[in-house]
Amino acid sequence: MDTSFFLAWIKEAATAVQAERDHLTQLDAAIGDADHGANLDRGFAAVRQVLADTPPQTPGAVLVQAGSALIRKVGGASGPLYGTAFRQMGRALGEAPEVTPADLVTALEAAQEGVQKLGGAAEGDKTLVDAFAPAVRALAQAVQDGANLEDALQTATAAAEEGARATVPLQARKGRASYLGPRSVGHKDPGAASTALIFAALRRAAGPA
Amino acid sequence: MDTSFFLAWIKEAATAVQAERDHLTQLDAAIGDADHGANLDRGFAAVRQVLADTPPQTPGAVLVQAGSALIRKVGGASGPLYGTAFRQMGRALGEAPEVTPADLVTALEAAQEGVQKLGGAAEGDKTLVDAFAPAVRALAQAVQDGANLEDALQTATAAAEEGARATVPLQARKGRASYLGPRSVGHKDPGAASTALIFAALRRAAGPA
Amino acid sequence: MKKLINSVDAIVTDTLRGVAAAHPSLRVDFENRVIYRRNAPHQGKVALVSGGGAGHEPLHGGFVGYGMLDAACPGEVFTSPVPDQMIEASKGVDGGAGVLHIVKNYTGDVLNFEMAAELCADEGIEVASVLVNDDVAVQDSLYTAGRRGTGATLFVEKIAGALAETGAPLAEVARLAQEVNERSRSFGVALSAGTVPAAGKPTFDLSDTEIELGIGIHGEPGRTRTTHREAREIARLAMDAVNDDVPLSGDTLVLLNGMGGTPLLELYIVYGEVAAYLEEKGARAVRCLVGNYVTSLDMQGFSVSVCRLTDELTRLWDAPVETAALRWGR
Amino acid sequence: MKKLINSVDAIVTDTLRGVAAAHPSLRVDFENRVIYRRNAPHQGKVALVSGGGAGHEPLHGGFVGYGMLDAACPGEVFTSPVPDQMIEASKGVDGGAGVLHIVKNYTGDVLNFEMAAELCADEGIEVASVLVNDDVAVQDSLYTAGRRGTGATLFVEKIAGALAETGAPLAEVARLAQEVNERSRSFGVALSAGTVPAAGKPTFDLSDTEIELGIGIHGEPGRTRTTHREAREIARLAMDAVNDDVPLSGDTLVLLNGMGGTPLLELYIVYGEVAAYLEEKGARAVRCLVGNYVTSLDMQGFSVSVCRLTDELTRLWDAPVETAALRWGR
Ligand SMILES: Nc1ncnc2c1ncn2[C@@H]1O[C@H](COP(=O)(O)OP(=O)(O)O)[C@@H](O)[C@H]1O
Ligand SMILES: Nc1ncnc2c1ncn2[C@@H]1O[C@H](COP(=O)(O)OP(=O)(O)O)[C@@H](O)[C@H]1O
Ligand SMILES: [Mg+2]
Ligand SMILES: [Mg+2]
Ligand SMILES: [Mg+2]
Ligand SMILES: [Mg+2]
Repeated sequence: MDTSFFLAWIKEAATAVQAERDHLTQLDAAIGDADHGANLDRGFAAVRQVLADTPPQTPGAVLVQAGSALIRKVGGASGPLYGTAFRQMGRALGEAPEVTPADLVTALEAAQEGVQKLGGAAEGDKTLVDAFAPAVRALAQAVQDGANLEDALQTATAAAEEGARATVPLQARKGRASYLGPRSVGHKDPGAASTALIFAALRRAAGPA
Repeated sequence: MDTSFFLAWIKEAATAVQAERDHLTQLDAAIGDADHGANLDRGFAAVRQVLADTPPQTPGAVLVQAGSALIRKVGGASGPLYGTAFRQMGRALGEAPEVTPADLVTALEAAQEGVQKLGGAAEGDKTLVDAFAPAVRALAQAVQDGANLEDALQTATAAAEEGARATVPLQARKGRASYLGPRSVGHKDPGAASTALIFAALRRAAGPA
Repeated sequence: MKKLINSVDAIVTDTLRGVAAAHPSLRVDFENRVIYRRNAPHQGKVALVSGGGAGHEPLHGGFVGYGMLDAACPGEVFTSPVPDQMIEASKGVDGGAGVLHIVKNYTGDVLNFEMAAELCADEGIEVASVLVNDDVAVQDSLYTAGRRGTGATLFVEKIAGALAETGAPLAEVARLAQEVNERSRSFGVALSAGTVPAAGKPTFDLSDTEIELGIGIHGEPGRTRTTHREAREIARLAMDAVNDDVPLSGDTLVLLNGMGGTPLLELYIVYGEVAAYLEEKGARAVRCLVGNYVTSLDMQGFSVSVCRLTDELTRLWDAPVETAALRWGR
Repeated sequence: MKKLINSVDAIVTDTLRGVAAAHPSLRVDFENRVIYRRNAPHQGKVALVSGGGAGHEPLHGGFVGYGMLDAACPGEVFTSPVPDQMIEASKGVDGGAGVLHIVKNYTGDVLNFEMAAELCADEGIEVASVLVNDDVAVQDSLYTAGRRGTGATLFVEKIAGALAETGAPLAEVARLAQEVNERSRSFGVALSAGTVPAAGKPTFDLSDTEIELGIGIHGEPGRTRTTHREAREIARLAMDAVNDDVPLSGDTLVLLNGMGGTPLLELYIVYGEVAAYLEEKGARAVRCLVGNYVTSLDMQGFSVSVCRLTDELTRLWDAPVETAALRWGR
């Protein structure tokens, strides 16, 4: 995976977030404050702008720039969290011009660790971690099992989507939804839903199914 | 007509206003400020209270007390106008213990004059004058023609009701409805409607139809 | 209808209880329904009394205090107070220099204040009255009820109140009040109707794509209905109406007033457009207020009032004021 | 959805334009989205910076000025501002005595302010932070996001702001801010949901007979839904929640806060009930504010915040303040 692969990922993610903007916002209206779609859409639009203005030369630079732009433009809880995720990934990749599937796994593990350290959420707290963690685990397993990139990313995406679905019956313990207590049960976490979108975008960046 | 006749009128009027309270308020919502029913209901309740607390001994006193209570309790445009109407009637009747139909006509003419002097409205301005004036005219004519009291009051009531209906196509030139300009057309004036109620109550005070 | 009230009949009484509890600098006469400055009357000072229906808060009770009103009489919701209240208030504030009645031009208010003024005169209280009629949405004509009094009421109360504190005589305070009114124009726009508690439902219905232009402060519909549009254009419609009546120029005082149900966020957006409009016309908003001052229950919308200032008016506007809703300089 | 806006994307920019036009005592940095006191920084004075999503006006921009904040950073509607804004604001106000960040306890606000504080430290600006978490509707637990910051934010900004004007050092200002927060509790009730412009429809639906208890200031539903009832009973529900958390006693400061869409008339009615409740418990509201201060767009409802006063807090509350939304003593 080279720089253009990661640029493609960002583009796919931005497109998906834009397309699902209202859906994400409606999810957030149910148990949050009705801005998650708008937040991420604004953020990814800024990311694309930054990447167009100062084109990065390495995969790591793509991700660090993307993460910084998210932190600078999103606000809310998801801004620092996703921003940190992308920045940690980018830092893990260093200066390397090419990324192997194993590197990707390492980078995503670093991202997950950064998110959890910053936000303090564990799996089961009904946050984006509930989609992120299983996706990273599934990817690691698939790569270790020798799956090709497309298949491995397909597996990760499926795990993210399943993880997002699985947030529905949970009671939130972190983020805004936690204020609702038991009333947060029965709704999908918007951040978990957007994480699933971002993994699906990563899958698409690897080529047609 | 003796003191008890006028007390009966007030009671009939209060009952009718209470029953039609919401209707009057809805008429006022269309071209005014949605309080005419509440205003008059509050006023007539106060009138009944005053008349019960300090029972007046003459027809004139009934009407002066009623008018004063309306002025003290209604507020809005209708308070001073109806208050003045009742007070002028009462003053016209003086100390007399008995009122003839001709006296009643004179008193109502004085009331009408008081209302028009105070409010400055002429017939056709889409106000309570549009019900009041034809009712007084009809009563005067009927009494002059020698009709009995019930019939004369029936005629007056019919004229008031017709006058109120005839406000529908008019454009208001006085009161709150005038602010609507041409948009005041097509609605019955709430004050004209309440005037018709008050004349119908007067008719009922004279005995069953 | 959902409202934070105990009962429709108790609204004014319960509001007065809250006002009394919240503002130790005020004294509330519950029986007569009058809100006084605690230490009224002030000997030798012209006293200012205003009043009007409830539902316009903070008008008028929120403007009782140093540098503004001496007493306010709230009527029932959207209903003029009654003469008894005004007489009681006038007696309670008269410090021997006479009383100015500030009356918004509505038939009910005018008639009730007229009756009160007559009875005050009978009791030896000198009363002058000023009629506020700033609303350009209403055609001004001898043959109609004339223009409504809306946002300029606040200008009149503040500026005449400041002059009264200087010890000016009644005739002069009344003249200045009149001048403020003559220099002021207003126009209002509604996005939704308010709900009069006694009526129980909104006074009129507006679809999601319509707005009412030229509304007053009693929930009455406006002169025309038009399609909803950008804040910039709505502000222009309102300012055009004002400017068409008296061309705007020079230094102005602007009240960008919320009708009760519109958040401050939106009022600031509209104010930005109003300020830009004024500049375009070569005028300037050198003083302004943005917020809910002369409201219409829970109506959504705004009104804009503009007063063309003189040096004297600016100085009196800037003079100290200490009321529940307007305070500076002390 | 009908709102007085030009476009959903321009809301914050256009609001800032209005703020800049309305308040010559403020300076607005449009690029970084920071509202400053015009004459910031003040050498030697601890500077106060706050910020949060738009939609809560007048919070925080309306509280920038003498005796309160030195700068405020508005985020998008209901979205925490970003670290860049906070860093810029902190740089712009630091007069060498350090900067206090006043942060409402929401994950987004906390994370963004944390990042900003770290980067400020890198640039040599001394930053202390106080977390406001007064909302008793939320269970306080180590395993959750903890209690929300709502109305007490105003108390913290006013009282810490007053102390900062006296030249007190950062640690002391931070400690006092913390004390104000600890002494304060809030509870909110909604009669209707607000409409987030980007969502285009109300965040939740309430029937004509229901209310939400324990709402925050971001349009989120509350902890429970119950039937609508008299203002007296609703006020009791809210005050019971506060009193159950920390029994009320002694002198208190009360904020009876409108959520944006509720008229002042109703807020005064509720305040009357709150004052009566306090008296019943042997406590007293010796200072209060009634009005829209910490809002949630056009939500209908109120929140009540109570701070148990000390002599020091009362004195600092009474100290002069001169901001767009809160002003006395000058
Ligand atoms: N402490 C946390 N750790 C991980 N994710 C979190 C945390 N708090 C919130 N989130 C995620 O952020 C999402 C909400 O993001 P967004 O709506 O953009 O921000 P905000 O809640 O500030 O409005 C939630 O759905 C959740 O997935
Ligand atoms: N100048 C006037 N002369 C006669 N009647 C008037 C005048 N102005 C208003 N009215 C009457 O008063 C009625 C409204 O009364 P009401 O609703 O109680 O008072 P308000 O208009 O102050 O709310 C109108 O329908 C009209 O009939
Ligand atoms: Mg959100
Ligand atoms: Mg009416
Ligand atoms: Mg009325
Ligand atoms: Mg948010």
